[in-house]
Amino acid sequence: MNNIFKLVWLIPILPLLGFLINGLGRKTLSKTVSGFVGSAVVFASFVLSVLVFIQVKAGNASTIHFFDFIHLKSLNIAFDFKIDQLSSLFLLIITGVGFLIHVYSTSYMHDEDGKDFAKYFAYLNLFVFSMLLLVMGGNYLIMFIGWEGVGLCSYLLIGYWFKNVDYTNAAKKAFIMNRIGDLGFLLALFWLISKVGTIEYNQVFTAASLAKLSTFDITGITLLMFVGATGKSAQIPLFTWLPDAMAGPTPVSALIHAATMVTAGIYMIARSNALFTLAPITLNVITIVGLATALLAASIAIKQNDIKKVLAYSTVSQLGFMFVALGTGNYVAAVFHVITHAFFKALMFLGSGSVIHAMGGEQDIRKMGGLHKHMKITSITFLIGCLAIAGIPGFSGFFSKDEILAGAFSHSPVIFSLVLFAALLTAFYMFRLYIITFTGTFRGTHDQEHHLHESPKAMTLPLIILAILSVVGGFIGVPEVLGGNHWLASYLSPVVKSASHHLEHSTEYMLMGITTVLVLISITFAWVKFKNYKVSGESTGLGKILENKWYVDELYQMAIVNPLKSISAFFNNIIEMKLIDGAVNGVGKLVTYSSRQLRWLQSGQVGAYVLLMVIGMLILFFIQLFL
Amino acid sequence: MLLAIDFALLLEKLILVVVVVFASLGIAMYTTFAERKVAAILQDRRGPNRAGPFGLLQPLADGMKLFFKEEIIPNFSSKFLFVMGPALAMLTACMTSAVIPWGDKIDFFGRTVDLQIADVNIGILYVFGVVSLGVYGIMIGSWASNNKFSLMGGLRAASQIISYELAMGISLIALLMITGTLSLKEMVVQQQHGYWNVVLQPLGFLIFLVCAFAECNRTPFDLPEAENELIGGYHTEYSSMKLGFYLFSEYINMFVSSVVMATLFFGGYDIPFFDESVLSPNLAAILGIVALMTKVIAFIFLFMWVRWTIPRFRYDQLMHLGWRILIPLALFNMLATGGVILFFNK
Amino acid sequence: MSIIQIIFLLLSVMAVGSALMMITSKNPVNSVLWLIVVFFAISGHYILLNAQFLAIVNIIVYAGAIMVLFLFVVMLMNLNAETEPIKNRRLQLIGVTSGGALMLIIISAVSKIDVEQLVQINAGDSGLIKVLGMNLFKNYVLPFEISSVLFLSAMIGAVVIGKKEEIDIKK
Amino acid sequence: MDIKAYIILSLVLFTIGIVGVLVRRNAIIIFMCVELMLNAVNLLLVAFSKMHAMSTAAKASANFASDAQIFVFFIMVVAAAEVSVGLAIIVMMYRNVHTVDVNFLNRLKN
Repeated sequence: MNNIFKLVWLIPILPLLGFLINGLGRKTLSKTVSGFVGSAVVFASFVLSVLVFIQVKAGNASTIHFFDFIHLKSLNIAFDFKIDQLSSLFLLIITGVGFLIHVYSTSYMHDEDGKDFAKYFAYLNLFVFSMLLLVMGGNYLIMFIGWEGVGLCSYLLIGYWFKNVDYTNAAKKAFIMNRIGDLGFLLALFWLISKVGTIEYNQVFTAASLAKLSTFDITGITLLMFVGATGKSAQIPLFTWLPDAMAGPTPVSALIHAATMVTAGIYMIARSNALFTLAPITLNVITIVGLATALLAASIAIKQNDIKKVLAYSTVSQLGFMFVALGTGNYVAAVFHVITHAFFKALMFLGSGSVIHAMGGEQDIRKMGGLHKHMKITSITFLIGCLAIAGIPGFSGFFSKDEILAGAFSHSPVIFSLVLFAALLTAFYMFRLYIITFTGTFRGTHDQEHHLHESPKAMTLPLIILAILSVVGGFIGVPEVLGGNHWLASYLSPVVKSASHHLEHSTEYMLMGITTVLVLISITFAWVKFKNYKVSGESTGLGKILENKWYVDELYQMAIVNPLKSISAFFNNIIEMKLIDGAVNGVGKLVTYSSRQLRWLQSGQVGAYVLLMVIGMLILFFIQLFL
Repeated sequence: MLLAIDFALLLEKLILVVVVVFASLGIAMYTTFAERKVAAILQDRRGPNRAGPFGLLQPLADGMKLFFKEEIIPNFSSKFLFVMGPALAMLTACMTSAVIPWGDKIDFFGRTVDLQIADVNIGILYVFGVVSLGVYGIMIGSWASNNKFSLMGGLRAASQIISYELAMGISLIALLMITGTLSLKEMVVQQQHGYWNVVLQPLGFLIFLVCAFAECNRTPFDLPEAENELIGGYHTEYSSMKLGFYLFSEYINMFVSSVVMATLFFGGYDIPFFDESVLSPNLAAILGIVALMTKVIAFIFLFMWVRWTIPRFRYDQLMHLGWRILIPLALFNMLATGGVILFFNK
Repeated sequence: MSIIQIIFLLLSVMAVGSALMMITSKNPVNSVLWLIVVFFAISGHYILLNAQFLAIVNIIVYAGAIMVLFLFVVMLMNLNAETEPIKNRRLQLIGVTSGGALMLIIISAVSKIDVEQLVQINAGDSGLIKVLGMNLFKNYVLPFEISSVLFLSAMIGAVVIGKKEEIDIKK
Repeated sequence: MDIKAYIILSLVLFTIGIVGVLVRRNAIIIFMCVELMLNAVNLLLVAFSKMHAMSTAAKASANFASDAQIFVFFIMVVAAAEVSVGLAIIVMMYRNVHTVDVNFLNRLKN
């Protein structure tokens, strides 16, 4: 056992400490102090995570036991941390990207009140704590605690500006949708406990306990788990909260709704790959859902004008890619994409934050344009992000996406072509976004133009770091065909089974070539189309449907919310008002009435009381003696 | 079974009762005379001297006068209670003497006769009980008179008697702690063979004496009948022999309390500095009676002496004396006595 | 009939009769006086039961102190038959009926007791002050002390309640 | 005397007390009825002190008989305390409302 594992508990505890310091001292701490504390604890965790990672890389995975959490006769759930290849990787992403975003936030949120500022960092630290708990947990219960914790923090941070009703509604929406997913996850856990009697990863994934599960059980459990994943990772049908979640501060969107929390579903399925591999039906469902989500979100993203909304739908779409990867059994590719996506999507969100910062809160890209002149660093880093997500060779997105596409192709050409189409859409809308925002002429007000400026160091530095990562991040998984040895796959191999697709090298070359060419065409098309962008009027036909996001929200409103509302109204008006209130008030009235009737007994006259007492004694004696 | 009663004993006791009652009455009668004489002497007058030699028949004349006065019963009063009042006063006054040992045994034609009506083992308590009942006569009479002044007098009497009974009782407890018995007879016997209790309990005796004055409604505590304030006190409405009963009962009370004080503190029928056992029992008994009477007369003289010497208290002073001086004193006396007894018993 | 029985009967008739007179007489003073008679009768019973000390204490405490207080209060308030509040007939009838029924039912309950086991064990010495004192100060010292505290607090309470309120001069 | 005679006598006295409480409205009379009831109990206690079952406990204890009389003392103490406070209350009541009718005091205020 290595010494660093003895300090593993510090990794989640430090952010918790930061949360406590900032949360309790929010009225007294200055902005500098709370920002420093918030960032420092995450940085410390990051350092520890790096040390842990080094140990794990050397092959020292382990499970650290702290105490018995729930101890029942037949069920023993320990409070364990499982430090292995998968979780250590996620630790790095969470603390690393988290630290960068903390640093970014100290500058981005600088206009807030000291109290709110500290509150923000407290929430952010709590989120990091929960997320760490989620990935480090040695069993599903600890994961679930973190799972719930990140949901809560997401709710708190989306509703950070809670004085705006729309924002709080968005927060509630996110929370409720997450709850629906959580319920599925929870049911899956109960099912697992009732069948296997344990939810420790180490015990569940053994052949012996897997043998206890019938096919039906496995399918059911994995499907329920997938329901949980759709909630957290914004897949059809529970994806609508994520675009709305953009109500929160932009760094929050970058951290929670791009880099970390939304990948919890991926992590969970990757962690449970042993189960999912045994459930082909579920895998098919995942593939279909992921594909549908990728296409739907990408199509919506094409017509969005809010810079953050585009990124949000892009995120949903990219998560769809990951689920396709999972569904095709290509778990490593999914994790790979999680990592690269964390880099470039965080980069782009932070870049959009920088833009919004410069524009004084404006988010509509129709009012931007030509920002490259004013914000060179932001523009260049954003471009790098776009190239990465589009999958231009050499950038990180190319490698991960290519692996997903290769996996899809080996599964079925139809899936491949659909995924490819989604990837083309991705390239198109990302460059649409970039071109409209950063090139051309400025379309905003003169006042805004006057104030355009590059963001401060604390914001650009994370952008630069993330840009570098977005470029080089892909080289951890260079496939064999390109002369690499796919370091990531071999690193994860003890935990996650590699995809067993063995395509011909020539086929792979061909796929890469086709993809790259098509992507370049797509980008060119976007350049031509939006080079001289003018704000146009109402779009029609398909454009209008896309602008209105396929009317999904309206559909939900009609199919679910309205019936629920009428049922609630029925319960409120009929059951609650008439039945329950009637019963409650009736009891009250009965008591009042009977008390009034009984009041004559309480005449206040001593004689009456004594008389009653005597009669009572009489009755008692009578009963005792003669009955 | 009725026949099982010792008739001789009954007869003997009956005779004793009659003798004691009539002796009490007679003594009371002549106490009135003595009072006037003493008053006269103290005020440098002659006093009554017309009826008989030295005016010795004066009490008889007074009695005749009271008998022949008209009986007045006021309207709106309860006739029965109006009559009951003086009767009760008289009754309670006479009842006390039942437990008093008048003398030692007398050999009477071969029969040993106790010169005590009843030697009950709770003798002193009996005295107390009867004394505490004495207040009823006054209260009933005063209330039945249907007269505000009478009622005031009666209430004053009642509260005065109740208040001073307390101090009296506590001072007696100290005495009882020494004697260890409640029987008056035994107390006398103890004093015959030891010291008089007044030597052992001087403070107790003083308190008892003051209380006895108050209990008998004697000056300086004669508030109930304060003539100048309440006309005649509780017996304002009374006339004739009923008035006579009240007056008589007062003198009987005086006599009885003198006897009790003599018995409790001054050895009863004990002749001081003299061993009675050398004499024949009969002679010793008769001498004992004489000794007791001498002490009683001395006490009665003291009563009168005080009456014509000390002025009357105000009512609040009376209460103050009773509750704030005598009771704490008596309590102190009791505690001190207890402490001393404990000390010597060790 | 033994002499004891005759005395018992006499005292009982006296007690019950006086008690009845007490609750029936219109004049409160008469009630007080009748109650005194009841206490005398009860004291007589005590003597009959060889509890001489209790008998005399009963006289001193009840007849000599408590009833004097009652009489005192009645006289102070100048209560008489005219000021006496009268209960209505119906309530009186109900009271008498229920009270009588209670008595009958308890007596019928008591009559089931097997009295053969009851033996007269008291030869007369248990009522002596010496025995009582020993028992009181040996076995019942704590209750004795507590009751003295109770008595003291009652005394203070009575004084406090009965105190005349300070009259406000402005009124 | 037969113990039953004493039981019945005390019961009769006790019942008279109860009936007195029930039929009278004068607070003082009611008070006296309570005293009567206490005395009825005292009488019964004294009667029992003289006669009771010869249990082994009774034989073992030397002062078994006087226990009952001790209780009578305590009852008297309580009665005296009760009277002192109770009469003070009645006097105050009379001073305030000029009546001793208990039915007059059927409310807490006024």
